[in-house]
Amino acid sequence: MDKKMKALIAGSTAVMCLALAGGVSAKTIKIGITQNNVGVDSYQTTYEKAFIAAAKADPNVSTVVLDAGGDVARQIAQIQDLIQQHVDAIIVWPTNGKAVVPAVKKAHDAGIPVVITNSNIAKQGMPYIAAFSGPNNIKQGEEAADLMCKALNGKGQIVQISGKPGYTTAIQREKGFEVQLAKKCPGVKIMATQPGDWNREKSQRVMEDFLVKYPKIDGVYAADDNMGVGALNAALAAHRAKDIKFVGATNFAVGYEAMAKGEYYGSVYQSPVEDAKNALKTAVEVVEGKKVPKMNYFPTPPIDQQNMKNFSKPVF
Amino acid sequence: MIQLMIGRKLDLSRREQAAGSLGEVALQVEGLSCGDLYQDVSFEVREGEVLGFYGLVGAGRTEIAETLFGLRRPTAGTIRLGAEELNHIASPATAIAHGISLVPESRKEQGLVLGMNCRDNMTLPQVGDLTSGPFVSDGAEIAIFDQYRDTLQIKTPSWRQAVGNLSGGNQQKIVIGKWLAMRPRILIVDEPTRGIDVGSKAEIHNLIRKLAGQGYAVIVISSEMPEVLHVSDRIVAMYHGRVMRTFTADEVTEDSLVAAISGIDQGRAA
Amino acid sequence: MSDNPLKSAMQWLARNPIWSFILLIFIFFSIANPYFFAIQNFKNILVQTSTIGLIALGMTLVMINGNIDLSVGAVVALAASLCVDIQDWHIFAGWGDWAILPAVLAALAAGTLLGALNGLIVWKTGVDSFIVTLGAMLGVRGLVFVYTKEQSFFASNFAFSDFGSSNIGPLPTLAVLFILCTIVVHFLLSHTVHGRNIYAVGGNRAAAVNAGIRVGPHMLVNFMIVGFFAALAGITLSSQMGAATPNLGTNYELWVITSVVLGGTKLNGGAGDIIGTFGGVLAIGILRNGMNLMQVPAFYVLVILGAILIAVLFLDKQLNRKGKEELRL
Amino acid sequence: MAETHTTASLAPAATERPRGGQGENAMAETRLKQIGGLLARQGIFVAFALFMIGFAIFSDRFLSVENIMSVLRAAAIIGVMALGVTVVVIGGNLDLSVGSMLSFSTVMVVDLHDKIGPGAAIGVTLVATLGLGAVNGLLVGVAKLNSLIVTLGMLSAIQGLTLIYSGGKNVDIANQDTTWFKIFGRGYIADIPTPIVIFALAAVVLHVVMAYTPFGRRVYATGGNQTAAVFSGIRRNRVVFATYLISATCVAISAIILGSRVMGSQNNVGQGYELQALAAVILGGTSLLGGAGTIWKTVIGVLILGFIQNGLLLLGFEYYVQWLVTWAVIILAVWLDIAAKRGRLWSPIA
Repeated sequence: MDKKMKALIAGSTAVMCLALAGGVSAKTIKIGITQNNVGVDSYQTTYEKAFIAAAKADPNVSTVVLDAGGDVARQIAQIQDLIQQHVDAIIVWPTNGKAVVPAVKKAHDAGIPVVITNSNIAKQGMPYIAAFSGPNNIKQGEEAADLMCKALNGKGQIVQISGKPGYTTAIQREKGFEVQLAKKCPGVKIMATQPGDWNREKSQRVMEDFLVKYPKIDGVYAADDNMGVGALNAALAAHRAKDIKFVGATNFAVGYEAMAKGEYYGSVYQSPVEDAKNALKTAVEVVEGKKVPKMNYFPTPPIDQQNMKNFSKPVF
Repeated sequence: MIQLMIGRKLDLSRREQAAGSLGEVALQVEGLSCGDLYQDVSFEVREGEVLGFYGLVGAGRTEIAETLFGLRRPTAGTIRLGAEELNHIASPATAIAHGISLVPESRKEQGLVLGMNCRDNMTLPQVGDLTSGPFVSDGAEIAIFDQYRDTLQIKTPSWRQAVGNLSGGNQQKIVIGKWLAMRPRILIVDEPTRGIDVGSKAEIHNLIRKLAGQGYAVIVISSEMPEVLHVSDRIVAMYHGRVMRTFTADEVTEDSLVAAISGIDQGRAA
Repeated sequence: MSDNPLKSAMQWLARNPIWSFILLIFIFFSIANPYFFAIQNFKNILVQTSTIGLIALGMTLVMINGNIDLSVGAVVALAASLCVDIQDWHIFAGWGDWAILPAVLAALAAGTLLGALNGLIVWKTGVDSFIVTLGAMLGVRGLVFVYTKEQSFFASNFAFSDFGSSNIGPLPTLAVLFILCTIVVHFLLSHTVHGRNIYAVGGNRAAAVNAGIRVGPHMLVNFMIVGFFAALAGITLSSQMGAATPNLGTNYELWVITSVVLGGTKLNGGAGDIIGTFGGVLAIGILRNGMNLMQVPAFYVLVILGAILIAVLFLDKQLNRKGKEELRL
Repeated sequence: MAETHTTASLAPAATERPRGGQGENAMAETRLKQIGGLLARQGIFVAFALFMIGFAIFSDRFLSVENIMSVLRAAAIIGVMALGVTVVVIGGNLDLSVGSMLSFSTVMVVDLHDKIGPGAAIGVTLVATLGLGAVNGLLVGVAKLNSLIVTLGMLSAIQGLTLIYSGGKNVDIANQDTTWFKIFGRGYIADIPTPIVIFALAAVVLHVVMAYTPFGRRVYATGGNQTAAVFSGIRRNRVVFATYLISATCVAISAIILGSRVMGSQNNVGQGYELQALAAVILGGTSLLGGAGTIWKTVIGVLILGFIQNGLLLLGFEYYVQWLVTWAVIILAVWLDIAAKRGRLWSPIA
């Protein structure tokens, strides 16, 4: 029975069993999570699986796993539904850092602690959350800027392919990258920025247009490796990949492989498993009344062709 | 009084010439029923004969035509086509295969694709046969169009004209041409002259007689008494989904016809 | 004798499959999930459906007219952004909570104007509303990004988001607003000349012209109404969140149209009513809420929603069949 | 001669619209009619030519062979889809499920590539996609449900199916350089990128099918007047069913190009493509009411959308300006088209 259930997608059904079991023993901690958009990319899916696995490993924890499908309004509805169920803590992966603030406040007012995961809530919401757990997206942008600067020896002209317009992660990485590059590496100029919508094919198309427009491109910064590899594909097809340094973020398996082949310069390593475990641990500690730091960043080190041996290949 | 209403005398003289030249029974319907629409309808049509269906709107005439054309499934009865006996006709395609053609009641809604040109409308039912290899043969199509344009004297600047731009009479002729081109054994025309000018009306009446003369079995459904009296050899009078009486040309009078279709002489129907 | 009311109730349900469907899922979720059957949850459902619901009210009018508006999702985002941004403008700094007023008015005006623009183009050019608003769907979203420069806005005045979560008596304010608007639009559609004309224009445009209805301006008004309601939905949504994001309302047009059609409005126009639309909105709201509470995995939710949409359409078709002797087209 | 009989049969539904206001401005109207007569046939070409000239003036790289090839290659994916959608729309229906169907097929072909080999992967994907098309076809053609809602429901359901199939993960092809699968998206046939060749081939085949075969005629008749088509002995069910199979086949071909071009896929890769494809179809002058339209004009519609995006990017505009421009272009192009057909600029609606 259990095996068959596992075979079912994402093991979410198993979690339902756990949730039911949770109802029986009163001592377990019930944690609700509303994710941003599972299935939009592998990172979020792997995160979800890791989260469920981590929760299952802890007999004292039961979970309610929800997905907002990228829709702010639906996420707010889900937070309301979780308050309705009187969970012990709510973990929110904000679809938008500002828009969820009032809903988080509502949970806070209802006495339910909120842990924000992966991408942070706006500063107006900080008083209402118990903790944040996740990567530092601005810092990641900065790390990528440093990588780019190193790759080009401080001089050159690059293009940027950003994430989906309007989403926090996209905005923060872009900002971190641009500010740091201007500050630390004035010799490297960003000629143009276009969104790649976290979509490899879109990014490939944008890069093809860039390749036509600019006879000389020294580097490409893509807000994740999925888009970075799309840009690499375009450059390979145009036989210009050798002259261009590719820097991405959130190291994907394809990015890791391209790095191993020497086609891809570097990225920022970020493990969704770590991300998920960290979030659950933080939430449990909050419920148990332990003192936790408000900002719980997990490390996201830069990865490039030299140091990649120290990292295992991402599973997504 | 009825004569006053209609304003002219019956003209039965023409009938004698047709009599005697009738051929085989082309279609025989036995006890055909379709839910509440019509019940226990029986009649036959011979080759060379025009059978008129007369009745008020809602009497079930159009529904019978639609059943014969495979658009409705009857709940009881049989349909005999030549030697073949059927319980129902599955679809218009089957009806066409059996040599039945239907010129429908509403030419704009049921008869024509208004945005399509004259030729394409006319060849639509048989476009699958007018091919050379996998492609539609332009020549074969134009030949058919030219033939029926001349026969029916359709007035259009060119076959490329969208039928929506033609006059009502010419539109109706396209529909009739479309079904004549199928060379049917049984031609059903439902309200063939509704909403068209007097000249075209007369042309269409003559055409129907001529077709019968050529050996077609023709069923004419009409709500206009002069029309039905003028073109038919025999007339089926319907009221409320039932056949009240079948008149031959000799016995029909306007009084008896009106009585039949308004249910007055219900007693005789049984 | 005593089974007569029951019988007529059953007949009514058979004619309105959406309400039988609501009854069905209501009973199902009440039994299947311990959290579903609770007053607080019903309030949640009402608030959660109010956004789609408000737009659906306007959309019903436009669709009975035989038109459609695909740009409502983008209008929601524009209205929300305007509303949240403007109340923080410096010139209103001294207004206190009253700063919300010009913000709301500006948002409503923007929505109504965009509706008027759509309507005017449909009227004057004769281009199909599907195309006009498909273009606007993209273009208005572009306007949102031009205005917001990709930024989200946050209402620093909590009075705005407090309004979104406030109550009037026992009911949430937003639910009351939604129900009030439903009643008003229902009245407009069923008891006014304009309402009667909506059916006339949708049923047979040529006949409506002959009857002396000025079809162009008439349609324009309905586009303004749906624009107004899309903007109102944007405002209530942003007040629920106390914030606005440029991606707000993505895909809402699809869900709105779905609810309206589930409620029995014909896509070709000429038929439909507000009660039905209310049912359609409620059905989707209950489904979503119930599946959330039951933790149906997100992937399956998509399949289930799609399947139910088709199933209800199928059911409707079966129930409205005239019988075996129907014309087989 | 070749295309005359279809174009001629595509007369607008103008006959159904009330006419009025004749007499006033008679001179201006005749002149407009004369220009209109030309534009009605070539309007979309004129618009396209104007665009190309406009962009070429402002960007010297725009008309380079390199750029044109690159735009065409990228446009081929939506292009092939749009061809299939054109057939469905001419038949009087809509297909909004093509976007999520594209995601489904791409994820499947890429995922199966490493598991069962490229040939088998293509075969299985084609069958699975046709299966989805058949569901659309059964629901719309046989059960006669409204196509907008059916395909909207399918959009959602197929999206879910894709996620269930992949478990929400991205899929990738391991040996990108060695597989022959790369030919579809990255290869060249006689120096022309394969996607362009496939797009052109698909366009020619479908154009011939729609313009010269009995099947094509039946699709036009069904879309033009469904009732009259049935009354003419056309088996409407089968015709509509077949249009959805054609649409699904086109999606599968797009998916193969896309999978080969990217050598990987995400679960949402085709999101929103249905509306882009539909926009291309509409730009090509195909009426949403059905019964009118041509395949090759859809090709022009695809090219316009592709080159707008590319041209504005080359000129350095922000992405949202592209959206604003597309808004205006869609409405203006369709307006131009119908104004030319009805012989007057403004609509006769009172």
